[in-house]
Amino acid sequence: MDYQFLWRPVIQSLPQMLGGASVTLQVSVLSMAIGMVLALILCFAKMSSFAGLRFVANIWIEIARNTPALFQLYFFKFGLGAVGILIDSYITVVMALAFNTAGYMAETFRGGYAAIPNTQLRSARSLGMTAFQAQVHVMFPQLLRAVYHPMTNQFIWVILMSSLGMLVGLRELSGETQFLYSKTFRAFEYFAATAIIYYLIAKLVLGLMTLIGNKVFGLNRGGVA
Amino acid sequence: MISVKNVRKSFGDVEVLKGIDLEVNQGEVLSVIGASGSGKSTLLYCINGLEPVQQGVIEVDGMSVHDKKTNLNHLRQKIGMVFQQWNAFPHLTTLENVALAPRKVKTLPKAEAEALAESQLKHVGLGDKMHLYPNALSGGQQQRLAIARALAMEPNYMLFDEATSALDPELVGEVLDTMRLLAEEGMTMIVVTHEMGFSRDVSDRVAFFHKGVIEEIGEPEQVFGQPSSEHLQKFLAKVR
Amino acid sequence: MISVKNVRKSFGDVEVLKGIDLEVNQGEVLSVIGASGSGKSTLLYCINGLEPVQQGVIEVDGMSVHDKKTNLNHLRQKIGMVFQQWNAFPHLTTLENVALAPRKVKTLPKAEAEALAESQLKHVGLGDKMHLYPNALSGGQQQRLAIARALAMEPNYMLFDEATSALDPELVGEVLDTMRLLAEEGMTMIVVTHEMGFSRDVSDRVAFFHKGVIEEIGEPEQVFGQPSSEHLQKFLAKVR
Amino acid sequence: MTTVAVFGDLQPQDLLFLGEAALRTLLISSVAIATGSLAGIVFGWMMAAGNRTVQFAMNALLDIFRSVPLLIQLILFDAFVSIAGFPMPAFWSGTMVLSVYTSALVASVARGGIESVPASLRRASRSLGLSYWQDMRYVVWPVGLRSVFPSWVGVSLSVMKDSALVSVIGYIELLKASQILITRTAETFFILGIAGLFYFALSFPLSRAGQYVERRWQQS
Amino acid sequence: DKLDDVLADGELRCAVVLDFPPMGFRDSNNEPVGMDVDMCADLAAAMGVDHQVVGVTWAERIPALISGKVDVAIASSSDTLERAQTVGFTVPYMVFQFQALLKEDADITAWEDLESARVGAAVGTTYESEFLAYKDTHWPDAEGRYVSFQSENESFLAVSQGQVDAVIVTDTAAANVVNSDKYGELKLGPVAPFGADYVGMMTLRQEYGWINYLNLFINRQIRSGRFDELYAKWIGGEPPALDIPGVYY
Ligand SMILES: Nc1ncnc2c1ncn2[C@@H]1O[C@H](COP(=O)(O)OP(=O)(O)OP(=O)(O)O)[C@@H](O)[C@H]1O
Ligand SMILES: Nc1ncnc2c1ncn2[C@@H]1O[C@H](COP(=O)(O)OP(=O)(O)OP(=O)(O)O)[C@@H](O)[C@H]1O
Ligand SMILES: [Mg+2]
Ligand SMILES: [Mg+2]
Repeated sequence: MDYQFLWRPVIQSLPQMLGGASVTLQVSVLSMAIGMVLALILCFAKMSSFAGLRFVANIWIEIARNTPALFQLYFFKFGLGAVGILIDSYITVVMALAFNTAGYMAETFRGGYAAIPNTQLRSARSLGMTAFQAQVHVMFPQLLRAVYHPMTNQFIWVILMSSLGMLVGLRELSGETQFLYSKTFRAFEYFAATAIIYYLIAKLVLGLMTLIGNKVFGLNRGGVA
Repeated sequence: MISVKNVRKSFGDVEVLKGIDLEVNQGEVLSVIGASGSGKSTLLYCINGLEPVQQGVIEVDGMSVHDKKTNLNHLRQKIGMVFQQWNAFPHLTTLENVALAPRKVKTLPKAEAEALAESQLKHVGLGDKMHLYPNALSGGQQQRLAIARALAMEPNYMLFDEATSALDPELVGEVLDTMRLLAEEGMTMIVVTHEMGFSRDVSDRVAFFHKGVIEEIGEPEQVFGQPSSEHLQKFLAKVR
Repeated sequence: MISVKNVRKSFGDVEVLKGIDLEVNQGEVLSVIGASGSGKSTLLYCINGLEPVQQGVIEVDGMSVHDKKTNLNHLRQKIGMVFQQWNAFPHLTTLENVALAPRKVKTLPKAEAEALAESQLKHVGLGDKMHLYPNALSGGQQQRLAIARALAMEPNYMLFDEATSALDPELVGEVLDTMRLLAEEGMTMIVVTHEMGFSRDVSDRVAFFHKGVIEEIGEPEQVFGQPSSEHLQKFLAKVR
Repeated sequence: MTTVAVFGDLQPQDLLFLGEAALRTLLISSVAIATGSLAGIVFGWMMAAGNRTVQFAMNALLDIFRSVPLLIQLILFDAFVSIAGFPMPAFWSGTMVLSVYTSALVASVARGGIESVPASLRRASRSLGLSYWQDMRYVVWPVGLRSVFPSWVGVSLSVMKDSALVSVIGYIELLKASQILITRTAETFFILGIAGLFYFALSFPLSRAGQYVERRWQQS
Repeated sequence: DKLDDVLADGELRCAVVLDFPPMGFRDSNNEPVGMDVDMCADLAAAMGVDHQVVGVTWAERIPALISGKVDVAIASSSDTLERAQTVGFTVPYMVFQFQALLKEDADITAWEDLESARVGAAVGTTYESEFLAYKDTHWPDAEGRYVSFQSENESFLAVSQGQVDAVIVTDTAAANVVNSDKYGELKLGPVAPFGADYVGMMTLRQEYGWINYLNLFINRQIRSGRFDELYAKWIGGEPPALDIPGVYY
C-alpha cells in the first residue's frame, strides 16, 4: 500500500464537519416531526370510511414503502422542479424524508392500534367515556407506547438517510464532507471521520430516546399481554 | 331493572342471539352459563350498548339502550362491566385507573376522584397497591382493580364476562370472593361464568345459553339439580 | 425406575430445588402438586436432562442423567414428556408430528413410522385428524396429540407438566381420560397437575412441593385426607 | 458555434439502456440478498446460541453497519480498497458492502426467529430424543422461519431499494441510468416514472406475496 | 512504472467526467464523447495502445485513480495546490473561464446582480469554491442563497426549471447549453471576476515518468495543431492560450 494517510486536514476541518452534523440533526428532527404528524393523519385516513381518503392514503403509503428513498428524493428534486415548484435542497430533503416516514409510520400506527386488545376500548366505553375520551385517555397513550420503539428506529433511519442530502447538494454532514474532500482529494480520511460521527450520532440519539422512553413509559409500566 | 325483549343480533350473516327474553330485578344475581360461542358475551355487550342489535328492545331502568335519543355515555355509568382479561389500563397506576372515569366522565376534581378511587380500592382489598402499575399486579389483583374501577362510577348494575377464566386456579378465589361480597351488598349483577360452584352458591337464578337462545333458566337448585334440557345435561356432565 | 437423590438446582442465584429425594417405581403413578413457582416443572426438566443440576444424582433405569458419558438423546427416548402448552409442532400435520421423532431419531422408514404414528393417534382418539394441522385442533386434541407423539417413541416413562391447565374447562376431561387410560395400561408416570380430583383418583402416591422441597409425600387418601404440613393444608383450602 | 449535439431527445434505445440498468439493479440486489442472508443466518444463530461474549461482540460489530449510512459505507469501502491496492469493479465493491449490510440486518431477524420458537416446543422436541441439530433442522428452522419470514421479506425489499445507492461508486444501476437520461433529455417525469414503476413492480408484488405466504402458513 | 504498465497491457484507461459537456458527456447512444474523451483516444493512439473510457463523477475521480482502476484522469480537474498534495498534476491541457448561465427572461446583467439572487453550481468544482470564497469576502451579508448540485447537467436543469436564478458554469459548457434548446430558453450571463481555471490531467503523485510523458503529450497536441482542431470541434471560437505569461512553468 503506497498510500500515506493524512489526518491533519480532517482534524482541522472538524468544526466544519460538526457544523454539517448539526444540519443533519436539524433536517432529521424536522423530517421526523412532520412525518409523524402526517403518519397519524394517513393512518386515520386509511381507516376512514371515505373511499377517496383511503385511496389517497393507500397511494401515498405504497409509494413510500415500495420505491427507494433516493428515488423519492429525486422525485421531489427534479419532479417538482419540472412543474415549476421551486424548493431548495434543504426543503427537498425534509420533504422526501417526511414523505417516507409518513408512509412507514402510518402502517406502524395502524399495527399498534390493532395490537391493543379491544377490551381496552370496551372497558373505557363501559365506564361512560365518550369515544373521544376513550381515544385520548386510553387508546392514544398505549398507541404511543406501542409505536415508540419503531419510531426510534425510524428516527435513526432518517438520520442515516439524510446523508442522501449530499446527492442533492445539501451541506449536511455528508455533503460537507464531500465538499471538503473535493478540495483535498482525501476521500478515505474524510469519509472515515464522517462514518465515526454518524455512528456517534446514532448511538447518542438511540441512548437519548431510550432514556426518554424509560422516563415516559417507565420500565414497570408494561403494556398489555 | 334490566329487561331484554326478543333481542336478535347478527355479526354479518351469523345470527348470534336468536330472540332473547330476560328480566333481571333489582338486587338479583343472575348467572349465565353455556358453551363457548353460545352468545353469552354478546348479550352483555348489547346490554351495555357496546354492540347494536338487529331486533328487539333492551331497557335499563326503563331507558331503551338502543334508542337514538338515549345518552349512552350517561347510561353506561349505571352499568359497570368487567371482562375476561386486559381490563386494566396498562399506562396508568392502580389509583389512576380507578380515578380516570370519575374525573373525565363525572368531572370530579382530582382530589375528590382520588379519594373515591382510594376507598374503592380498599373495598376490593387493593389499598396497598395504589401506586403500582397493573403489570406489577397478579391476574387476580388486576380483576379486582377492574371491579373497583367499575364501582367508582357508582353503578346500579354490574356485568361480569368470565371475569375469572383467564386466571391461574389459585387466583380465582380472591376474585370470586370480591364478587360474592358485592352480591351480599345487594348489587344487581349478571355474571357470565364457568365456575359452577360460585354460580350455585351466589346466584338467585341461572340461565343456560345454547346457540343463541336461553334453553333453560331458573333457580340454581333446579338448573343444576334437575336439568331438563338435554344440552344442559351434556354441558354439566362435561364441566362436572 | 426413576430415582432422584439429593438434587439441588439453581437458576443464577435462586435455588429452585433444595435437595429433592424421590423414587418412582415401575408402573407407579406419582402426582406432584404445589403452588406456582415451587419447582415442579424444574424437577421434570431435570429428570429429562433438559436442565443441568448443581448437586445430586438422577438415575433413570440405572443410567445417570447428568453424567457426561450418558447419551442423552438415547435416554430421552425412554421418557415421554407433555407440557402445559405449545407442544404441537405447528408446521407439521398431526401424523407428521407423531412420525417425526421415529423417523429422525429411530431412523425408521417413512411408511413404518407413519403406521406407528397412525396407531398411536388412534390410541388417543385422533384417528380422524391425521392430516390436519395442529391449529385446526382444539386445545385438548393438541394435548392428546402430544401424548401420542411421546408414546410413539415407546417410552418407559411419561412425564406430564400441567398438561391440562391451559385448557378450557370443557376440554380438560378428554385429556385426563387419555392419561387415565395410560395409567390403567401400567405406564409409569409423573404427573404435575392442578386437578386434585384426577390426582386423588389415579395416583399411587402424591408429592406436595413447597418452595423447592417435597414437604409431604404419600398415598392420596393421606395427603388429601389428613394433610400434616400447614402449607399443604393452606394450599388445599385455596384450590378447594 | 458548435456542431455537436450535447443534448438529445429520448430514443428507443434509451429504454434498452434503462432496461439493462434495471437488470443490473436486480443482479446486484439478488447477489447481495442471497449472500447476506446466508451470512446473516449464521450470525443470527451465533447471537441466539452463543455465550454472552459472542453475543456482545457480534452485536457490537453488526451494529456498526446499522449505524453508519450505507452511502458512507459504500464510499468508504470503495476508497479503502482503492488505497489498499485491491481495485475492484464497482459491481464487486458494491456487492460486498451491500452483502455485509444485508447480513447485519438479517442477523437480528434470524436471531428473533430462533428466539421466537417457544421454549416448550424445543423442550418437546428434545424430550423426544432429537439432537440439537435435529431440533434446529426440523423444528426451530421451519417454525422460526415462519415467524420472521415477513421481516426477512422486508429486509430484502429494503436492500433492493437501497441498492440504488451503489450508483455513488459508479455502478450504473436503474436510478443512475435514469439520472443520466434525465440530464441528457430533460424528460424528467417520463424517466422517473419508468424507474419508479420498475421498483414498484418489483417491490409491491413481492411484499404482497410475502403477506400471502405468511397468511397461508398461519392457517396451516 | 505506470508508463511501462500501460504499454505492456496494451490498454490505456482514462477517467472522464461524463456529465460535463462538452468536455465529457454521453451521446444519444449513451456512449461517452467529448473533448476529454478525444484526448484520451489521442493519447492511446500516440502510445500505440487501445483506450477505455471509465465514466466517473467528480467525487469518484480520485478513488478511481488511487485504486488503479484507471491510469490517468482526463477529467477537467483544476490544478489546486491543495489537491496536488494528494495527486500528481500535469501541465494544463485546457483553461476555463467561469460564467453565469441565466434564464432568458432573467434581469441579471452585471456580476453584482448575483448578490441578491439564488445561485447554484456543481458540488466540488473549483468554481463552486471560488464563488463561495468570493461571496464570503465581497458579499458577506448577501441575501441570496447558494445551492450545490451533484453534476453540471443538474445545474443546467435547475436553472432552466427556475429552481435557481443563475448557475455558475464554465464558459465552454455555457456556450454549449445556450446553443441547444434542450433546457429551454437560456442565455449567457456575466463572466466571473475571479481567475481562469487551468485544468491538468491527474495520475498518482509518485509517477514521475508517466507525468513527464503526459506533459510532452500535451505539448505535442498543441504544437501539432490537434488542440485547436479539438477546440473547434467541441467548443468553437478562439482557442485560449495555455501558457502563463511571465512564468517559467
Ligand atoms: N365481532 C365479531 N364479529 C363476528 N363474529 C363475532 C364477533 N364477536 C363474536 N362473534 C361470534 O359470535 C358468536 C358468539 O360469541 P360470544 O363471544 O358471544 O360467545 P361466548 O358465549 O361469550 O363464548 P366464550 O365462552 O368463548 O366467551 C361466536 O360464534 C363468535 O365467533
Ligand atoms: N430458565 C429460568 N431462569 C430463571 N429462573 C427460572 C427459570 N425457570 C424457572 N425459574 C424459576 O424457578 C422457580 C420454579 O419454577 P418452576 O417452573 O419449576 O415452578 P412450577 O412449580 O412449575 O410453577 P408453575 O405451577 O407456575 O408451573 C420459579 O421461581 C421460576 O421463576
Ligand atoms: Mg365470551
Ligand atoms: Mg410449571
